Formats: sequence, structure tokens, C-alpha cells
Amino acid sequence: MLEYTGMRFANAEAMGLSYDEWLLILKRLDRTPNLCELGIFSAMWSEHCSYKSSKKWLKTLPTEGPQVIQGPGENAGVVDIGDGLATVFKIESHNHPSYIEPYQGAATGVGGILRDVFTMGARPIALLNALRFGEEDHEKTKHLVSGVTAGIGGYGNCIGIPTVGGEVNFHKSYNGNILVNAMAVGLAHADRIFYSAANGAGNPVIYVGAKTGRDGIHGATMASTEFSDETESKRPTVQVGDPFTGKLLMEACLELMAADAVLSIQDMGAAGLTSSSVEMASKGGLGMEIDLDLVPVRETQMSAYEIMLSESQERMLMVIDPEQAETARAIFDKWDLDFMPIGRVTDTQRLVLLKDGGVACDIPLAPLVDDAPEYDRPYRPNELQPVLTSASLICDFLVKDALIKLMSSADLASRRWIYEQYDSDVMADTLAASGGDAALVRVHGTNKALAISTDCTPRYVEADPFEGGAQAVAEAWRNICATGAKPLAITNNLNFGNPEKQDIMAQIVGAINGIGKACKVLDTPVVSGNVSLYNETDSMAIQPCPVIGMVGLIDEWETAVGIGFTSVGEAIFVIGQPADCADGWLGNSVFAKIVAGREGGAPPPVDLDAEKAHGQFVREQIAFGQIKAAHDISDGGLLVALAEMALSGNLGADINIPESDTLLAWAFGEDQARYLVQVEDAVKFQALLDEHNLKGHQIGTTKDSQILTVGPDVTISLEEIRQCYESKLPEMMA
Amino acid sequence: MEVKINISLKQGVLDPQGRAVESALISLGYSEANNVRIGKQITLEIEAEDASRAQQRAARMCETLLANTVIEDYSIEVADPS
Amino acid sequence: MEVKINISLKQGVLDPQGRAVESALISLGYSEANNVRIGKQITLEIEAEDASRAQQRAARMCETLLANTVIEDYSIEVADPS
Amino acid sequence: MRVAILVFPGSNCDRDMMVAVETITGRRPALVWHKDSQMDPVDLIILPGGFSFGDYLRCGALAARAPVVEAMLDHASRGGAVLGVCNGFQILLETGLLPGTLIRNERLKFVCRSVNLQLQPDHDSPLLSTLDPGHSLTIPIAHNEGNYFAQKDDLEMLKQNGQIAFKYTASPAFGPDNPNGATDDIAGILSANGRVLGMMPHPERAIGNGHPSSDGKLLLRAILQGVA
Ligand SMILES: Nc1ncnc2c1ncn2[C@@H]1O[C@H](COP(=O)(O)OP(=O)(O)O)[C@@H](O)[C@H]1O
Ligand SMILES: [Mg+2]
Repeated sequence: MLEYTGMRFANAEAMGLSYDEWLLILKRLDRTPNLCELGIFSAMWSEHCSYKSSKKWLKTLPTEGPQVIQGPGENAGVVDIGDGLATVFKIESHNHPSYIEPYQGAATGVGGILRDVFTMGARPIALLNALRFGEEDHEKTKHLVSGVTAGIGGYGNCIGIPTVGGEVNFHKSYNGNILVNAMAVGLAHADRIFYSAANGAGNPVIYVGAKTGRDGIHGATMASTEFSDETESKRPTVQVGDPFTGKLLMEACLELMAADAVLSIQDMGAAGLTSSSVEMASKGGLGMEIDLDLVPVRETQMSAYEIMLSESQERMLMVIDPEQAETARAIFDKWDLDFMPIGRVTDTQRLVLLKDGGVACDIPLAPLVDDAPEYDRPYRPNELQPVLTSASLICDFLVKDALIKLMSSADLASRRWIYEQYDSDVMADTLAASGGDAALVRVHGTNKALAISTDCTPRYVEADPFEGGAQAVAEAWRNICATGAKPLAITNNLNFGNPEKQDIMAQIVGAINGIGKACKVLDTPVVSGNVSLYNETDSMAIQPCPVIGMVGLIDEWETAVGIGFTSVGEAIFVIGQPADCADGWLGNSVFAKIVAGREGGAPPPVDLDAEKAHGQFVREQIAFGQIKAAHDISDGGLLVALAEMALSGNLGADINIPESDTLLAWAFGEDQARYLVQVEDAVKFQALLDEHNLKGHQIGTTKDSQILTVGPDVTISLEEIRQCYESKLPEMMA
Repeated sequence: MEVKINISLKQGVLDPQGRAVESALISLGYSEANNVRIGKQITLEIEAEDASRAQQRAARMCETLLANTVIEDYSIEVADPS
Repeated sequence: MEVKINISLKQGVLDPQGRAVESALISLGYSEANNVRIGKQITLEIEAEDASRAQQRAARMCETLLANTVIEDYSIEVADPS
Repeated sequence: MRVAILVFPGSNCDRDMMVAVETITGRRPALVWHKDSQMDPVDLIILPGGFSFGDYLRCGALAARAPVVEAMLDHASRGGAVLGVCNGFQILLETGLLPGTLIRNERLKFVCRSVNLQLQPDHDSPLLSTLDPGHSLTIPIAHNEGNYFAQKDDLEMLKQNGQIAFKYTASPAFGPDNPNGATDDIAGILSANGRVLGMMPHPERAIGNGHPSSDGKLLLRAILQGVA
């Protein structure tokens, strides 16, 4: 019956499989695979689907805690937020497609991550992103920034989920390989989470959503190979997002779930029908039989191979309760979506595909999943970079000039040009969107809110993967704590170069170890994530970028604070820094890069115990109403954080400075675990700090002026800062 | 010279807009409508010595800006001034 | 029958997209470009006995849905099947 | 007070509007699906924001031909009150109930932020009569196609008849402002009888309670009072 078209190793190799992997397929099948079968193996065993290079290390991450309802392994992680509710979230990359076609690449990235979340039974309530582009004056940067921004907005705005935050960096290592990571956060009833494991042999398998075309065939394999000019011409048909159909699909699925008709459900993401059918069947310990002639297609003469590997968007696979089939169909009719029984669950533990009256594929499921190769790739870390002294980086720049230069750099300038293109208010529960530390989104109909942030500082990770990995978690932690919310858990997106190179593999190992350590100490388990490797162009690797997406919870959203100064004549405290401090960590800082013109050097060390103590203190004092505004100190250091608070609140301040030869380091050093806060009662607050044994002191006072006064000699008008801070991106993009 | 540039999605690329318009036409009673695709038509004037030169410049414009050649095809018509 | 419908903005109606494209072209060095206007081209198949009937139906579609006759003009071409 | 909110496939501010109206009236408005051609009589029909039918072809165009719109037009022709917000405004223009059209924002980009609106002192509408003439409101916008355009005689008519409801206006916080290039800074217009209002800004996103402004609540309350 089966057509043995005699695939050879050359075919397997062209699909990205190694010789050993090819031999393993022959052994498991006890025959040669046909084209469709080989395609299925290559997709399932691709880096993108199998995590073969990273799995060994991902297993070391902490994934448990009383708050965790579902950790990694499902479409998205699920975390308890009390009152019978749960938050469901995940982050995912769409790097390569976004480089090829920025608008559609970014749009489909958003669509894909949304499906991961509503597949679990959650209504998505917020989107964030983490973007990395090449140098600001690289010929492609403008085109990519505008396309990606429009694409993210194009999908999110239309489907009606607010885009509330994110981050953007520019660096030459991303000139030929941008990063587009999208995170979605949803809300569900804790006892009504839907999973992908198929159940009940004999139950119908239903295909819903958009029709299948020849889009993005073998995208999963594409995402697992290095980029070169050659791949640019070999590219598959670009996937086009259809947020309108995405919206209908989301509403229909949520309605269907509420009707109790769904037994298991899985979106068709990377590797489309292949990974969804294989994962559903194998997780359920069952098998599946699908008649490919029944799959709704929008093009003629699609082969089994093409149908199985198409990455057309807005599609889902589900197993439904046969008694509910008519209810289910009626719901999809209402939303004008295809609803097609295409097969059934079996107990054979095999994937059987029928086409044109014959068998197009008949393979055991176990090898696809269990035998997926897992590598223990050798790694050799680069030598750690030297600690750079302040003296070696300080130049004869005036504090004021340095501040202006930093605030108008692409690294620190306002991202308004980007985030004003995102509908951040739809759903009417957004309390704080882009522009502050973490976004705050109300848990609809309650007093609670979720605080959400995405963070990573790639230059730190490149210099020291372990510290950099830990720092990404620490910064996300600070952003959440600075709103008054309690951090709950993280998702992560590991963007690295080619893991077959030992130094890159060492970055991966180091960063995962750093993330793991930080998550343990800070009690923010990893509940979901995504790995994107081979981010290289013509062998130039990107700056490693393990993005952390953290979600926290605040019980009374009215107690939350923002970064902007709120009132005049109140004390400004720095937390996490002794009063006699006159220096700062300039190595590998934005100051070093922008003002001193020197990249590299050891990044600021991370002290997780200090992070924990300071974060908890800040959160508590916000809840008690002692803190009226809070901002973590990160890129650009203390003075940049201060300027951001002043701009946001539109109030000036007087700042005391130490007597110091290293004033620039004091002002712009990037030492970790620090916050700036505005408090009403300075004496009481100092006493609280002392009582908690925390370093911290008053450094200034808010003023009813539009001026920052820094020490006795320096005054800077907010207008001047605002002007350069706000005009940078619009000018760059003009 | 008057130049018309038609930009359409490549074969095989999903056209959600065309699909939505098609089903709207059908629900409005135009059941005879089929295979609706939506593209752009750009008209412009190009100062050039002759039609072939204008055609050439228009093609350059398409490649560098007007068309997204990853997903779109274009065709150019130069109105013969004679 | 293959039908092409071109929809363009009426004279006098502001075309922000056309203007933006024009200035982008000029800044890319295509100073010979002028008067850029952006319209739509809709292609579809219409089942009909003959070309004139297809033309008629297409015109109805434009009036009821495809064009916003407040600001847009349309023109219809039916590909001669012969 | 009976309020109905029309829901089209792709509407995405229907729930937000429902919550806002319920907050003000204490009564949950009915959500009416686009395929319904019959509708129970109501005092106010609201067309919410979103991307009905994906905004494909032209924004609002496909929704304007949906069955429920017939019922809405009936209601309006009997002098019933209608409010269209953002995409709802676009739909009202496509039905011809209001004159003109909304084209792409001048800067060709989606824009989401707060704007300042000035209620036009010479408006002639019972829906707005409880607000002070010249009242200024801070309300967010979020749209890609909010650039109001009308032919000269239509514009003239709007001015003559007091059919311009709101204009974008300068504010200390946001400076001189026209966020989308709209002709004469027009942000919202009225029908000749003053009972159909279309506007780009989203009052349902400014009802206090965590929103940066509560001016939307003020406005919606005025409309609900004006209808009654
Ligand atoms: N870096 C990571 N950390 C933790 N979990 C991860 C990571 N990368 C992937 N995972 C988990 O592995 C599973 C498979 O992820 P993925 O292949 O991205 O899913 P999808 O089917 O949506 O493409 C998911 O449960 C995901 O959360
Ligand atoms: Mg998934």
C-alpha cells in the first residue's frame, strides 16, 4: 500500500538531518521512509521542535512551586493567582520570518503566541515583546523596525489584545539576524485548563480554523539552520497573518471550551499538522489516523508532505466529545470557520495518514518523540572579560553632557515612536502600559492586577553568560517589585547562535545556569519558554539574548505605583547603595558604550540575596503606602533613572552628589539591586531602611520646577532632556 | 509619462482581504463571484525621455520601494503618449 | 470571466498614502516621480453568459460594496474570453 | 434605559462598552449579533470599536452591509439615537447615515494615546445638551484610519447645521494636536437631527477606576441622559 519512493540520505541531509539521525530512522522503521515520513521526522527532530541541543540544560531549571499549576511541556505555563483564577503565559520567537518579511513575520509571531495561550482555555489579556535590531544606521534597520512594529500592532490591535510592554535594543550583531520575541498572557479558571494530550480511542479529531496552503513549508527546519544569502532565496512561501480569522478562532475556541465539548486541543504552530497530531497522540499514549483528503486546503494538488508541513496560520486541532459534535459544529458555523472531522484517535500508538485512497504515512509515534535526539554538545567558555575600573572609562565629559548624550542614544531614548503604534488600552483593563517598569493589567472584575515585564541585557550575557542570565531575571524581578507586585513565575526565550560551536554552547549553558540560580533564589519558577538557536548570519553570531518574561501579582491594584514623581517636596531615596558611595560599576555599561566608546568588560555582579531583600522591601513599603513612586536602576544608571522619573511625573528635583573623582561612575554606573523611590516621610523611611538592615539614603527632593539640579553647579531643564529623549526615534525613523 | 503599476500578491500567498470580500459579495447575493484577490494600483507620472526608460525606472521603484517582492508581484504599464 | 476592477480616489480627495510614497520615492532619488496616487485593483472571476453581463454585475458590485462612491471612482475591464 | 451594542465579527470594544454602560446605568446592555435582522426596540444603539470583518476592503465597509445594520437604520430613521465609536463611526459613515469618510492617518501609522477634545459650542444635539458648551474632555484614541474627510459642500453643511460635535484641541499636556490629519481637526460629527453621533475617541476607555481619565464616563452619562 505504502509508496516507498526510496528516500536516501541525501534527502534527509537536505532536510537538516544528520547521518546518525538518518540511520536511527531506518532502524526504527525497519525500512526507508517516504518523503512525507521523512519530512515528519525531520520536523519533529529539528532543533525547533525537539530542543535537542538545549534539553539537557533546560531540565535543570526550577519549574515547581506552590503557585505552579502547569510548568513547561504544554502550550503555555499556568500559574495560580488565587480566587480560583490562573494566569497562562508564554513567550516565543519569530526571528527568521521577521527578518525575511518584517510585517508578516512579526504579525504571525503574535498570532502564534496568542494561540498557545487560548489553546489552554485562557482569554489572552496582554501582549509584550522583546526586539533586537541592528545598528541604528545599518541600511536595513529602519525598514525592519518599521515593519516589525507595524506587524506587531497589525495583529494585536486587530485581534483586540492590548500590547502593553516590551523592550528594544540596537546592536551590530543583529544587523543580519534580528530578534522578534512575543509574549502573551492570559486569564483562565484554574480548574478549567485545557491540555493537548489526546484521549479516548475512537473519538473524532477535528480540524478548525483557516484553510491549509503552501505557507512556510518546513519553517521549523528553517528556524533551525543558520542564515545565509542562499537561504534567503530558498525561503518558503511567507506565512501571512490573518488577525481577523485569528479573532474568530479565539472566540470560537473559548466558546467551545465553555460549552464543555473539547477533550483536548492543540494549536498548529511550528511544523503545523505534524507537530500537533504527533504531540496530541503521543502525550495521550495513543495513536491517530487522519485522512488528508479531508483537510480543508486552499490550493489544489497539495501532497501529503505539503499538507503535513504547511505552517498556514490560524488553525487548530482538537479531539471532541462525540456527543457534543453538533454543538461544536454550530459554534464554528456561527463564527464562519471551517470545522472538519479529519480523523480519529486510535490506540495503535502510530500515526497513520491516508491520502487518495492509500496510506501516505504509517509510523510509530514513540521514535518521533522519545527517540528525538538529545545532544550533550561540548562547550568551552570564552575567557571572562576583565573588570574595567571607573578610571579607565571616565573621560572629561560633564555630567550634564553625558546625561543628554545617553538620553538621546538609541539605547535609552524614548520608545514612544514604537509603542504608540500599539493599542495598549483595548479591553479597558490596562492600568499601566509602556513607559514604566512593568505593565499592569487588571484581572477583569477584581481588585487584582498582573504586573508583566520582559528583560534581558545581551551585552552582559555575552561578557559573562552566567551573570548575564541571572541579571535578566533580577532585572525583571526589580521591574515587577517596583510596581508593588509580587513576582510569581517566568517564561523565557533563549536566543543564541550556533550551538555546534563550543563557545556558543557555553553561552547557552552559562545563561541557563544563571537563570536557574536566580529563579531558585527569587522563587520565580520557569513555567514555559522557547529556544531559538542558529541566530547567525554568515557565521557571525548574535549577542546572546535569553529574554525573561516575568509575571507578578498585586492584590489591590489601587496601591500600585508608577515611576513618575507624584508630588512636590518629597524625599528621593536610593535603595541598595550606601550613603558613602562615590563610585559605580561602569564596565560594560551604556555609558561605557555611548560616552566612552568602549564595549565589553565584566558586567556588574548580581547579588541575588540583595535583590530579594530589596525587592521585598520595596514591595512591602508600596503596599503600606510609604512609597509613592518607584523605579529600578538599570541601563544608564542612577541619573538616567532619575531623569526618567522626572520626565514621567513632569516634576523636577534637587539631587545631592558625593565629593568624588569618579562622579560619572556614581551617576551612570550600573550596579544591580538598586531602586529609586519617592517617599513622603524621609525620617520614617530612613528608620525603616535601618530597621531592615538595608543600605539606602536620601539623595534628593522633588521640586515644583522643570529643572533637575545635580549638585551645586549643574542644572538641566526637563524640557531639554525631553526634547532629545523624545525626538531620537522619530528622527531615526524619519 | 503616465505610468500604472499593478501590485498583486504572489500565487499561493494567502489573501485574507480577498477572502473576506468574496464572502461578503456572496452574502450580498453575488453568488457568481469567485476567486477574489485584492491588489494595489499605483498611478504616477514619470518624467522620462521615452516609454522604455519610464518603464525601467518604474521597475526600479517597484524593486526598491513600491512592491514587497517577498510576497508581491508587480506589472507596469506606460501610457503611450502618442 | 476574468474581471479587473480598478478603484481610485476621486480628484480632489486627499491621498495621504500616495503623498507619503511620493516623498519616499523622491528621497530615494527618484526625483522624476510625480503625482503618485494609490488605488486598489480587485481581480475576480464572474460567472456570466457574456462580457457585457459580467461588466454589468461588476458595476453593481462596485456600487453596493467594492467602491465608496463618495470618494472613489471605479473602472471595470472584462477580459475577453475569446 | 435600553441600550443595545451591535457585535460584528472583529468588533473588539464591545465588552468594554458594555462594562462602561453598565457602570453608569447599573443595567447590562444587550449584545446583538450582526446576523440578527430583528432587534427589540431600544433607546440607544451603540456601534463599538474594533476591526469589524478585519477592516478589509475599507474599514467599516463590510459591516455596513450586515443584516443587523438594516435594523439599526430603521431605528435611526424613526429618530432613534445611535452612537458609533471608532470602528463604529467608520461603519456609520459607510452606511451613509453620516456624511464623509475616514481615511488613513496622515502619518500612515496606527496611533494610540490620549487626546483632548473640545465639545463644539454650536452643536445642536440633545445627546450632548447636558454638557457645558465648549467643555473639554481627555479621552484616548486608537486607530489607523481616523483622518476625517468630507467633500466641501458636506463640510459646509456640517458647519452650518451645528453637526460638528468634537474637535481635537491643544492641551497643556499634549500641545497643539491633530493626531491623524483630520479636516478641521474634526473628531466627531452628528447627523442632521443630532441623534446620531460618530466619534473616533473611545469614551469607554476613560471611565475612571484605573483609567487615566473619567471624561468618557461624563460623556457617556450625558448621552444616556440625552437619550432618555
Ligand atoms: N527555554 C525554555 N524554558 C522552559 N521551557 C521551555 C523552554 N523552551 C521551550 N520550553 C517548553 O517546551 C515546550 C515546547 O515549546 P515550543 O516548541 O515552543 O511549543 P510550540 O508547540 O508552541 O511551538 C513548551 O512547553 C515550552 O514552554
Ligand atoms: Mg504550541
